[in-house]
Formats: sequence, C-alpha cells, structure tokens
Amino acid sequence: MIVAGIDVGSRTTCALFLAEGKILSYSLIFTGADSAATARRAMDEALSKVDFPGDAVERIVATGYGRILVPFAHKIISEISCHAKGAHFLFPSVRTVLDMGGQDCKAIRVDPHGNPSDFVMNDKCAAGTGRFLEVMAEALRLPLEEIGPLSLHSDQPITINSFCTVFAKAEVGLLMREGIPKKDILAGLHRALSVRIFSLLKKVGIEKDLVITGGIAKNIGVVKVMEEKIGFPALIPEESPLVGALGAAVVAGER
Amino acid sequence: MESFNQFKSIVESRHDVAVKWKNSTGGKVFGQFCRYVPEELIHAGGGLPVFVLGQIGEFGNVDKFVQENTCPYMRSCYAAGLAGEYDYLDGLVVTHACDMMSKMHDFWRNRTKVPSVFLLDFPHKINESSLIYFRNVLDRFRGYLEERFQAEITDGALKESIQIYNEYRRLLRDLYALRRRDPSPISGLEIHTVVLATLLVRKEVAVSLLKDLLKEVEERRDSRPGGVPILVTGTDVDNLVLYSFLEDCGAAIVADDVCTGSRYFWKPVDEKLKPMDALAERYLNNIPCSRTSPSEERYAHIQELAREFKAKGVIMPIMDFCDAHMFDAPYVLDQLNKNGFPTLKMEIDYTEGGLEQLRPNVEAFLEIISGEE
Amino acid sequence: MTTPDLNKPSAPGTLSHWTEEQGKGTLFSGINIGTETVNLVVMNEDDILHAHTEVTEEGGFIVSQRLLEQAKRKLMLPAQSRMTLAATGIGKKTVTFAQKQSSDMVCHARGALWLFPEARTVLDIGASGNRAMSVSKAGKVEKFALNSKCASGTGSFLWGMTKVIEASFEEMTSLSSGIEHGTKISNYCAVFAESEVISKIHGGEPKSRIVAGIYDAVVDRLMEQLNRVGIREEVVVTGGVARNTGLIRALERRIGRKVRVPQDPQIVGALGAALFARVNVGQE
Amino acid sequence: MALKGSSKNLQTAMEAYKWVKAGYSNAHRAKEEGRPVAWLMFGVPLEIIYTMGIAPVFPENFGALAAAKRVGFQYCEAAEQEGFNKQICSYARTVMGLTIHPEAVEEAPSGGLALPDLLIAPTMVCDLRQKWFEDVARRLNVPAFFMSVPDHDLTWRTGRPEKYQMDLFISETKDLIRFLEESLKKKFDYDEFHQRMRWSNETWDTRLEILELRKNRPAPMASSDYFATIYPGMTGLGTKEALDFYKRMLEEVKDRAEKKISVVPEEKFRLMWSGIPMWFNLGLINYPEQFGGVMAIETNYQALPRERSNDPFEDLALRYFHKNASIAVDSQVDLAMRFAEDFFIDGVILSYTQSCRPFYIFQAEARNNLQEKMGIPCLMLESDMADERVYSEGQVRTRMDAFLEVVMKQKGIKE
Repeated sequence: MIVAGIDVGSRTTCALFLAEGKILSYSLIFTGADSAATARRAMDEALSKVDFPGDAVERIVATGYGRILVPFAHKIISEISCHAKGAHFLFPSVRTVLDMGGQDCKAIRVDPHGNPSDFVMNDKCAAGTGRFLEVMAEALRLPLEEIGPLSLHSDQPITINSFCTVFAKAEVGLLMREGIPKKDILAGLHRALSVRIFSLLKKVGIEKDLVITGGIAKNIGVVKVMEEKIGFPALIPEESPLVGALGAAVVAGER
Repeated sequence: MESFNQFKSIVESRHDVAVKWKNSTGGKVFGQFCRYVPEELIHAGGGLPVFVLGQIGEFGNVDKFVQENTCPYMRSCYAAGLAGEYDYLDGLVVTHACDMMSKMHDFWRNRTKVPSVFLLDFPHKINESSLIYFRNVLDRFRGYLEERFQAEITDGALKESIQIYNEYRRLLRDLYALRRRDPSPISGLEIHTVVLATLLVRKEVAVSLLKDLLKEVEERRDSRPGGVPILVTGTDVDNLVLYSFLEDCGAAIVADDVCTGSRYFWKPVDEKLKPMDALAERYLNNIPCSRTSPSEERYAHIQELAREFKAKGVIMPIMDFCDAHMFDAPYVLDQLNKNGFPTLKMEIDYTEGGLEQLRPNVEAFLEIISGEE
Repeated sequence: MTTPDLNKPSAPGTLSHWTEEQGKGTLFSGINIGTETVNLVVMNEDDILHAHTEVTEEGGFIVSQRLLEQAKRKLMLPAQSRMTLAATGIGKKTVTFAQKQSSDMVCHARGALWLFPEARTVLDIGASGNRAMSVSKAGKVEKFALNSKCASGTGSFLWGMTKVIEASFEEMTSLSSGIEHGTKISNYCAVFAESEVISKIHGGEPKSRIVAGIYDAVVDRLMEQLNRVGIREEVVVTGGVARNTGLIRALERRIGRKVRVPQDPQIVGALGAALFARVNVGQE
Repeated sequence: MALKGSSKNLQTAMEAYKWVKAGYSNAHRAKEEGRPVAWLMFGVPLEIIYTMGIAPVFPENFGALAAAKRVGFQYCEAAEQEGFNKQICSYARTVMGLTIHPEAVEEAPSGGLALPDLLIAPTMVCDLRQKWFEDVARRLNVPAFFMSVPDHDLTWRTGRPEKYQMDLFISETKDLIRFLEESLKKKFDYDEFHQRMRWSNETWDTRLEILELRKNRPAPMASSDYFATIYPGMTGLGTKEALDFYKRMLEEVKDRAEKKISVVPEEKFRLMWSGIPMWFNLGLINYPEQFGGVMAIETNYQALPRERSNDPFEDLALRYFHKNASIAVDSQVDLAMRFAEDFFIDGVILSYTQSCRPFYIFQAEARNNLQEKMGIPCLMLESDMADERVYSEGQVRTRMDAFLEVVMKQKGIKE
C-alpha cells in the first residue's frame, strides 16, 4: 500500500511517499502564500520522481501549521505526533524527541510504539528557537551552516546571559566591538541556547535514546553542548527536515 | 582591611560557615527567606538562623516544579534546595511575607531533605487584632522551636538574645551613618557585604566583627571611590551582584530600603516590654514591606532616608513577577519625583545578563542626576 | 523643516575660513559606537564640518581611529592637528583614547537640542531601546523614560520587519499611506512578531494593512515612554529608524501634533558627543 | 478556533448573562439614587454587604467581563502606559486602565463600574488585591477597608482552624460591620443578616448537589455551563434570587442526568479544566467536543462540603477556612487529583495565566502528580485570563490537537 505524508511548515513544505516501510520519494519546497497550492505542488514534485500515478496513493495524512489547509488530505495530525512517529520509524529505540525548529522547540516523550505520551513546547519568546541562532549568525555576519563547526574551536566560551534574541544580538555586537573572537562568542551563544532547551527537555524527562530533529540538529556546536549536558550521545537523522512528513506517512499507513 | 575580609569570606563560603558552626557546637541551623522571622527566638534556643539565598542566574531544574512566571529569586533558592545545597538545615521557617514565599512551605516540605518546615503567618495589615493574632503565631513558633531543640526557651535567654540583637542593630546603624560623610570611608558595596554576612552568623559573632570593623573604618586613610549618591529601594536583594553593578556604573549607594538591608535592622526591640510581646510589637511595626497596609509610613520612610543620606536620586530594582512592588512602583516613583528625587526603575530578572542590558539606562540616569551638564 | 544637510560636504566657505585660522580653532569630534553602525561627527565652535555613518563590525578602537584619520584627510588637516573626542554608544568604552565619554541618551538630547533649539521632547528610537526625554531650554534632561527589558517596538523590531515585508523604509511608507486600520500584531516578542507577520502574509493579508499594523505596534510601545515624560512642543525624533516616514506619520496621528526629524537622525548621538567634547573643553 | 464565546447546554446558563447585566445596572442605579456603592474583592462576606443595603461592584468580575467583550486588552494597554507592568494581574490592569481614563466608561461594557463610596477587600488570595485597592483608594479618594485574615494555607491540612485564627477573622468581620455602620450612619440589622446567612448556606448546598450530579456519565453539563453560571454564586451569595437561580439550575441538571442527555452525541472522553478560563475565548472549552470529548469538571470557584456553626460569625469563619478556600500548593494538587478521580477524568488542561501567580503556582506539581501517580495526560496551556494579546492561536491549536491525540491514543479511541 502506497501512502503519503505532507508537512506544511511555516517555512518549508515536505511531501513524502511510503510503502512497506520504504521511503519511495519526497519533495522539499518553500511554503508559499497559498498553503493548499504549495501542498499540491509538493505532491506533484514528489510524484514526478516515481513511476506511479497520484491515485495509486491510498491515504494521505497532513501535518504542520498549514495542515488544516490541505484539501486532499484524508486526515490531519499535529506535528508532535508526527515527529514522534517519524523519529520512531527511523530509530525504534527512541524514547525522547527534541525538535529544534526555527519558530518553536518541542520536547516529546515517546512510548515504545512511537506514540507521544507527553510533550512540552517553548512559549512566547524566541529564545531557545532556531531563529535565535539565525539572528546571531546575521549579527556575526556568518553563514548559518558555519557557526556550528566554528564554535567547536573555542577554548574560552564567553558567557552570554541575555535570553531575549534582540538583546543577545546587541550583546554580540558589543563583544565584537571589544574584539572577542567569533568562535568564543558562538560557543557562548550555543551554551545560552542549550540552557533553555535543556530545561524544556527536563520537563518531559530525558530517557535514552534521544533523537534530535529540526534545523538546529544540523548545528554540531549545539548538539555537542546538549550531549555534554545529557551525558550520552544523541541520534540525529540524515533526513531531519523530512521527519514530520515521514511521521504523517507512517500514520497514514497504520490500519 | 582585616575584618572586612572576614565578612567577605563569610559571604563567599556561607555553607561551610554554617556547617562548621553546626559540627563544632552541635547546634541546630534554621533557614529563613525573610526578615519577618523573629530570630531572637531561634538564637535564644541556641540555634543559628541563616538566610537562604539564591544564586544569580542559577535555576537548576526548578522549571519542572515551578512555572517560569514566578519570582526568579524564590525559584533560584528552591533550585538550590532541590540540589541539596541546604540539606544541613534542621528546619526552614517560611514566612507569609509574599504569596510566592508562603508557597515555598509546601515545595520545600515535599521535595527537599530539610527535615521540618514551619509556616509563620504574618498579617497583611497592622492593627490591634493583627497584633493579638501575631502574638499567638509567635507562641506557636516558640512551641515549634522548643520541640526542635528538645528544650525550653526561657524568657531569660530570650531577653539576652534581644539585647544582643539590639546591640547588633545599633552597630549597623552606626556603620550606615558613615555613608553620610563625604568622602565616605566605606563603599556601599562594602556595607552590603557586611550586612549580608551578618545574616549568616550568630549575632554575637556579628557584633564583635562589627566593632572591629568600625574601628578600622574610622582609621581609614584611603577614602572610598566617590560616585553619584543614590538610594536603593525595592524588592529583596539577596546578593551583592546588583550593588557591585550599580557602583560599577558610577553610583555610590548611600542608603537602602530593602529587606536584606536597612529594613532588616532599622528598629530595635523594646527591652522594657515582656519579651514575647516586645517581639510581636517590633516585628509587626518594623519598617513594613510593600505587601503590608497601611503603606503611608513606608512611603514617608523612603523619602526620609533619601533626604537623611543626601541621595541625589533613587534607584528601584523590581524583581520580575514581584506583584506587590510592581503595583507600588508607579505611585512611589511619582511621589519621589514630586519631592525632587529623580528615579530609575530597574526590572531585574535575577541574571547578570539582565543587569548588563540595563547598563546604558543606569549610566544615563547617573549622568543626568550628577548634574554634569 | 530646515536642518544642516550633512550629506553635502560642508560649504567650502566655512571650511576655508576655518583652515585659514586653524592655529586658533580647536575641532570637536564625537563618535557613537552602536551595535551595527558607527557614526562620527566633527565640528568647530559653531558648525558641523563632517559627518560619517558606517555599518561595520570592526572593533571600536580601530574603527574610531580609522574614521578620524579619514575625517582629517577630508578636512585637509595636518595629521597632528588637535581634536578633542568624546565617545558614546554601547561601545563607548572601547574608544580608550577618547577624552570624554557620555551616555548616548544624553547625547541624543544634546544633539537634538542643538539642531532644534525649540525641542522640549526628544524621542530616540534605538536599536534595542526607546527613550523619551523631556528637555529644558538649557538642554538639561528633566524627565526620561526607557522601554522595559522587552525589545518589542524598538529599532531592531522595525528593521527585522523590513526584511520580512521585503520592503525598504520608503516602500513601507508608501504601502501604509492612507491605511486607517492596520492588522493587529499581537505578539510582543520582536522575533515571534516576525513569524506572525509571515503567517499573515501567507494568509493573504494585504501588506499595506500589515505595515500599518506594525507601525501601530511600534507606536503603542513608544507611547508607553512618551506618556511617562509627558509630550511638550516641539517633539524631535532621533535614531536611524526616524527615517521611516511612515512610522513618523503614524506617531503624529497618535499624538495629534507634528514632530521634527533631523536630516540625518542617525548621527544625532555622535553630534551630541561632539558637543559634549566642546562643552568640557570649554570648562577646562 | 478563532476567539469566540462558548456554546452552552443549560437554559439557566444561557440566561445567566442577565444576572451580570442586572448586577452592573443595579450599581449604576444606586449611584443615581444616592445609595451606597462599594467595590469588593471576592471573599468579603456578602451577607453583611446586602444587609447594609450596599450595591456591590466586583472589579475582578469586570476584568473577566471586559475580556469576554473583547475590549479588556485596551484598558490593559492604558494601564501599562501609566507605568503598570505587563506582568501585573490583567484584571487589575483592566480596571486601573478604566480608573485612569474615566472618559472611556461610555463604551465600557455594561456602562463600566459605578464609582465607589467604599472599597473592601480581605487580605487573602493574593497580595496584589490589597495593593490594587490601596491605589484605587488614592486615585478616587475613597476609604478602603482591609479585612486582616489568617493565611488559610496554614489551616486546610489540620481541618478545623485553631481558636486564635477564628478569633482574628471574627474580630475583623465585626470591625467591618462597625466600619460600615459608621461610614453609612446606619444600624446593622442582625435579623436580616441571619436570614441571609440561611439563604447563602442553602445556596451553597444547592451548588453542592449540582456538583455531585456532574459525576454522572454522560456529563449532564459542561464547564462552559459552569463558568457561565458562577456569577450569581460569587456575587449574589446571601440573596433569595441567587438561591432560586441555583434551585432552577439543579432541576435542569437533575433532569438531564436522569434522561442521560449528554453534551456530545457520544461521550468518548472526559477532560478537566484547571485555572481561570480565557474569558476572551471561552469557545476553547468546547473545542474537544468535535472529537467526542467533554470538559466535564473544573477546579476553580468550587463550593465544597464544609463544617457548619449556628453562630453566623463562626459560620462565616468556617466558610473562609474550608478546605477549598486554601490555595496552598498541596491542597490545590490534592483537589486536582481528587476531582480527576471522582469525575472519571481522562485528561487535564492546566491553563495558566501569565499575569497571575498565587493561583497557578501549583500547576507544575499538579501536572507531575497527575501524570506520574495517576497516569493522566496533562497539558500546560500558557495564556491569560483577560489579556488576549498574550493569546497565540497557532500555539494553542498545535498544543490542543497534540494533547487530544495523546488522550485519545491512551484511551484507545479510534476516530
């Protein structure tokens, strides 16, 4: 049975086909103004990579903040369930999922069947989200993908206690004026961020294995600090941006 | 500065100081958050009352047990309790000084190793029936302590403790008086280091240390660095970070109206009354904090202090989520401004980064009131 | 409104007049080290001779030296010529060789008053802080109010929005013109407000109404400060954000009176510093 | 789930708004006719107020009303611009905003608050209420009376309060009467007072019966009905009208329970609401209904069984000290767990108001206990009771959906 999952996020949309526990194809495009159209486009792109027609897809499950706007979905599910399912599909041993997205950060406790049993999300303030690091990368005039590796070279991280993204940015500006090396500033920023994320994790309880998904999962700097804090290595899927859609597809395949 | 360094080291190694005292004397240590605890009773029973302090920016894993929209100072203290830093306490006396503090009774009782927690209710209104009530509360408190000490607290011992505490209060007021001199022989940060240290030792120790200090300060040649004279009034400040920050910005803290400062020792206990009545009377009528009605006396007191110590301005730290002080602030600041005291409100979140964000504001404020234009 | 146009090199007349008598005159300079931009102003007793704005991440020490050299070259001054310097801004302490330092709030008041002697209320919209000041004729800051620790409604809030809306200040202004009721932006957090705007754009909300809504949000925050000092004629707005005419119009609508904006609002802080250097030299 | 009002099931719930209207217009009429008007914080013995012929006004309720009418946040903004911190109770900010800008009264819902001749508040629930009335007293230049009451966090564990605690409450209550007699130049009518005490106790018992009926499955009424019908109980205690209202409500609930008339066609799961609702979005309470879930019970404002005394003053004291009056962390956690059990709850929504602390600080521990000891899924929902600017639709929706999925999975519900 061929099933599809589609994740309409605030920035990117991902469509993915699944059959007999195998990913057949997927697409990853930017979310446009019209969520329905974007979803349709993502589906078509994923279809263009396979040799079966659209109506061969038996069930479609939508997730992501634009999920309610996907007209052709048979069912809609929240991101939390989908991230749990997706992570469980990739790593059956997962018990805790940390999704560090651009706009929010979720910590999810997962039962042995990949169902979420508890979750917490950050609120109201962007500290502890991927956006925090994007803004800091801007302030440091560095490409986002470079900040992770660079921070690893720091041997004397600066303490940054401003959580507010805007003030932290100002703090960074001042540090640069004082001629502090960027690697040390970054190491400080990653620590500041991981403090926030760690307290989120502790609310649901950290149980082995921990899977980290979302944009920040690509930032080796943050991941290293997190692993220091939790005391064991985290699992990071190659397909990080697909996990949501993958989870949706898994749900579509159930029963 | 021989004896000053002693105060400093007490603050820095406060846990060791308490534990060492406990091991050497076999006495009992009681923690408290607030100055509404009639310590004389603990002291008379041979115990050591110490203030439970938080650690700026340290919140451990407290988020799992207390929401983030609550007093960061109480959360930091509780984090320390959860981490076992206060396991040496034989008891914790929680006053209903503010909502958050009274809630700490159940939190500490349920999740820390502190063997006993006593909730000491403190009336929100100063009047006759409140006094009678509080007098009864003190009887219960005395009973609780006697049970912990397994011994009676005699009126004689209580009288002695009251005398020691009163002498201690006198000495601190003498010390504060030195801040009126220009140039002052002691800095605001030093004074608050001293006060904080005396919250962590038996008061007879504090008394002898204070006597030495006063002598030494009198003989000081080097006058302390000057600065723009300001008064600090507002929420509880249980650490030196704020004071050193302010003086680093160019302020000279000449006086304060905070719970761990002048409010703590300002008024003596009347030694002519019966000891228990005297305690009830003193603690209920000592300089109130903002959650107590009526407030007029407090408002007047703040301006009196500002005048007496020749402050050029008033800085008001308001801890995040501190309801009573937050609500007070607009009126208090307005009154001070009307009476010729420029004011600066600082919203503090109990992190150093939070303070640094305010540096430009503080520096601007000091520059303006210094009249250097 | 008439303020010295600082983009034009100062009139040759002034300059030559000055160089003739260079023996006597001393120059006063002020440098404002912000988080992203650095501003330098050089003046003599009564004129601004040179002003420069630069976006740079350079260390405060280096950049101020470089800009001063540059200024001297431009003004055709001998390298050793005397020039007192006052530093302000978040990085003022990094300019270790500056004779004077002054907080940028006071500098903005000082600068605004020099440009507009009638100014009684000065509103500085900084990158991470707004300040409203009421100033006396003598240039003394009598009352002032600062934004709370949340950065919502500050300069960087608006800069961030220009990226999200993909429109310059000018385009934002023309977009919002004539819009009565903007879209309500409910998020305080400058960063979440951005994502709120993104999703509003996705939701098909017209940009014109969104921009108007952004202005309302900023003005709401600004009013918190303005009300606390009380608004007195005339009102001067400083800081780079003041170049956003749409915001200024929205502010004027709210307070029901016109406000004055300098030609180059971003240099007012540096100007105030230069004036501070002058004052203090005068005293010495 | 854009902001909207709730849908109700009871006739009495739909009529309840008339009570609110009447309450406010009565106060305005009193003002015109020169009868005394008092602003009250909840906890003041209303039997005394009504006996003295005072028209009561409840600022806290106005905070909720203004929010429900979707104008509250504007008053909050006004207060913030006066220097009141955003972290301050949004009820207080709403009322301060209106107090600072009396001209805004024209558009205010129900004509706003009739200006007071007196302010009365007990020093219970939170510190802020006292500071709030101190400030109002200064701005409007009217006398404020604070009832100094013992910390009830102390007494709930021991059950019956000690004598010295009773004494403080009683002496303060008598002080209040003296204060009213002097300021209104009017004798206190003890016979009427006793009559009103009888009514209020009967009202209390009637509410208890209703509470008992809510254990029925399917639930005869939902939290949307409850929150709509608390007004008479909180503001009319000691009046015949309030008593009659709850008698009618009781009949209605009884009838639905007997006929097994349910809130949703097929009741699949039952939820509990902890915390003051978001008055600007009561519709949120109905949200689970589309999935077959009912908000079956809530922990706030409940009248619970308590000890009685024939002496009215002692009786008032006992009511004040009764277990659920305590907002101690343990008593709140205890209540949440008891209710979860007694009302067959499958999931708990702990909705907390960022601008209120004492009322909510127990919720993190409630969550820990409900989940760890009873295996009941919990959702912490951060928003505000009256300041809708804090509400973020996207955030709340994501959390609600995910939470309902968790609950249904645990119950093995296939949709």
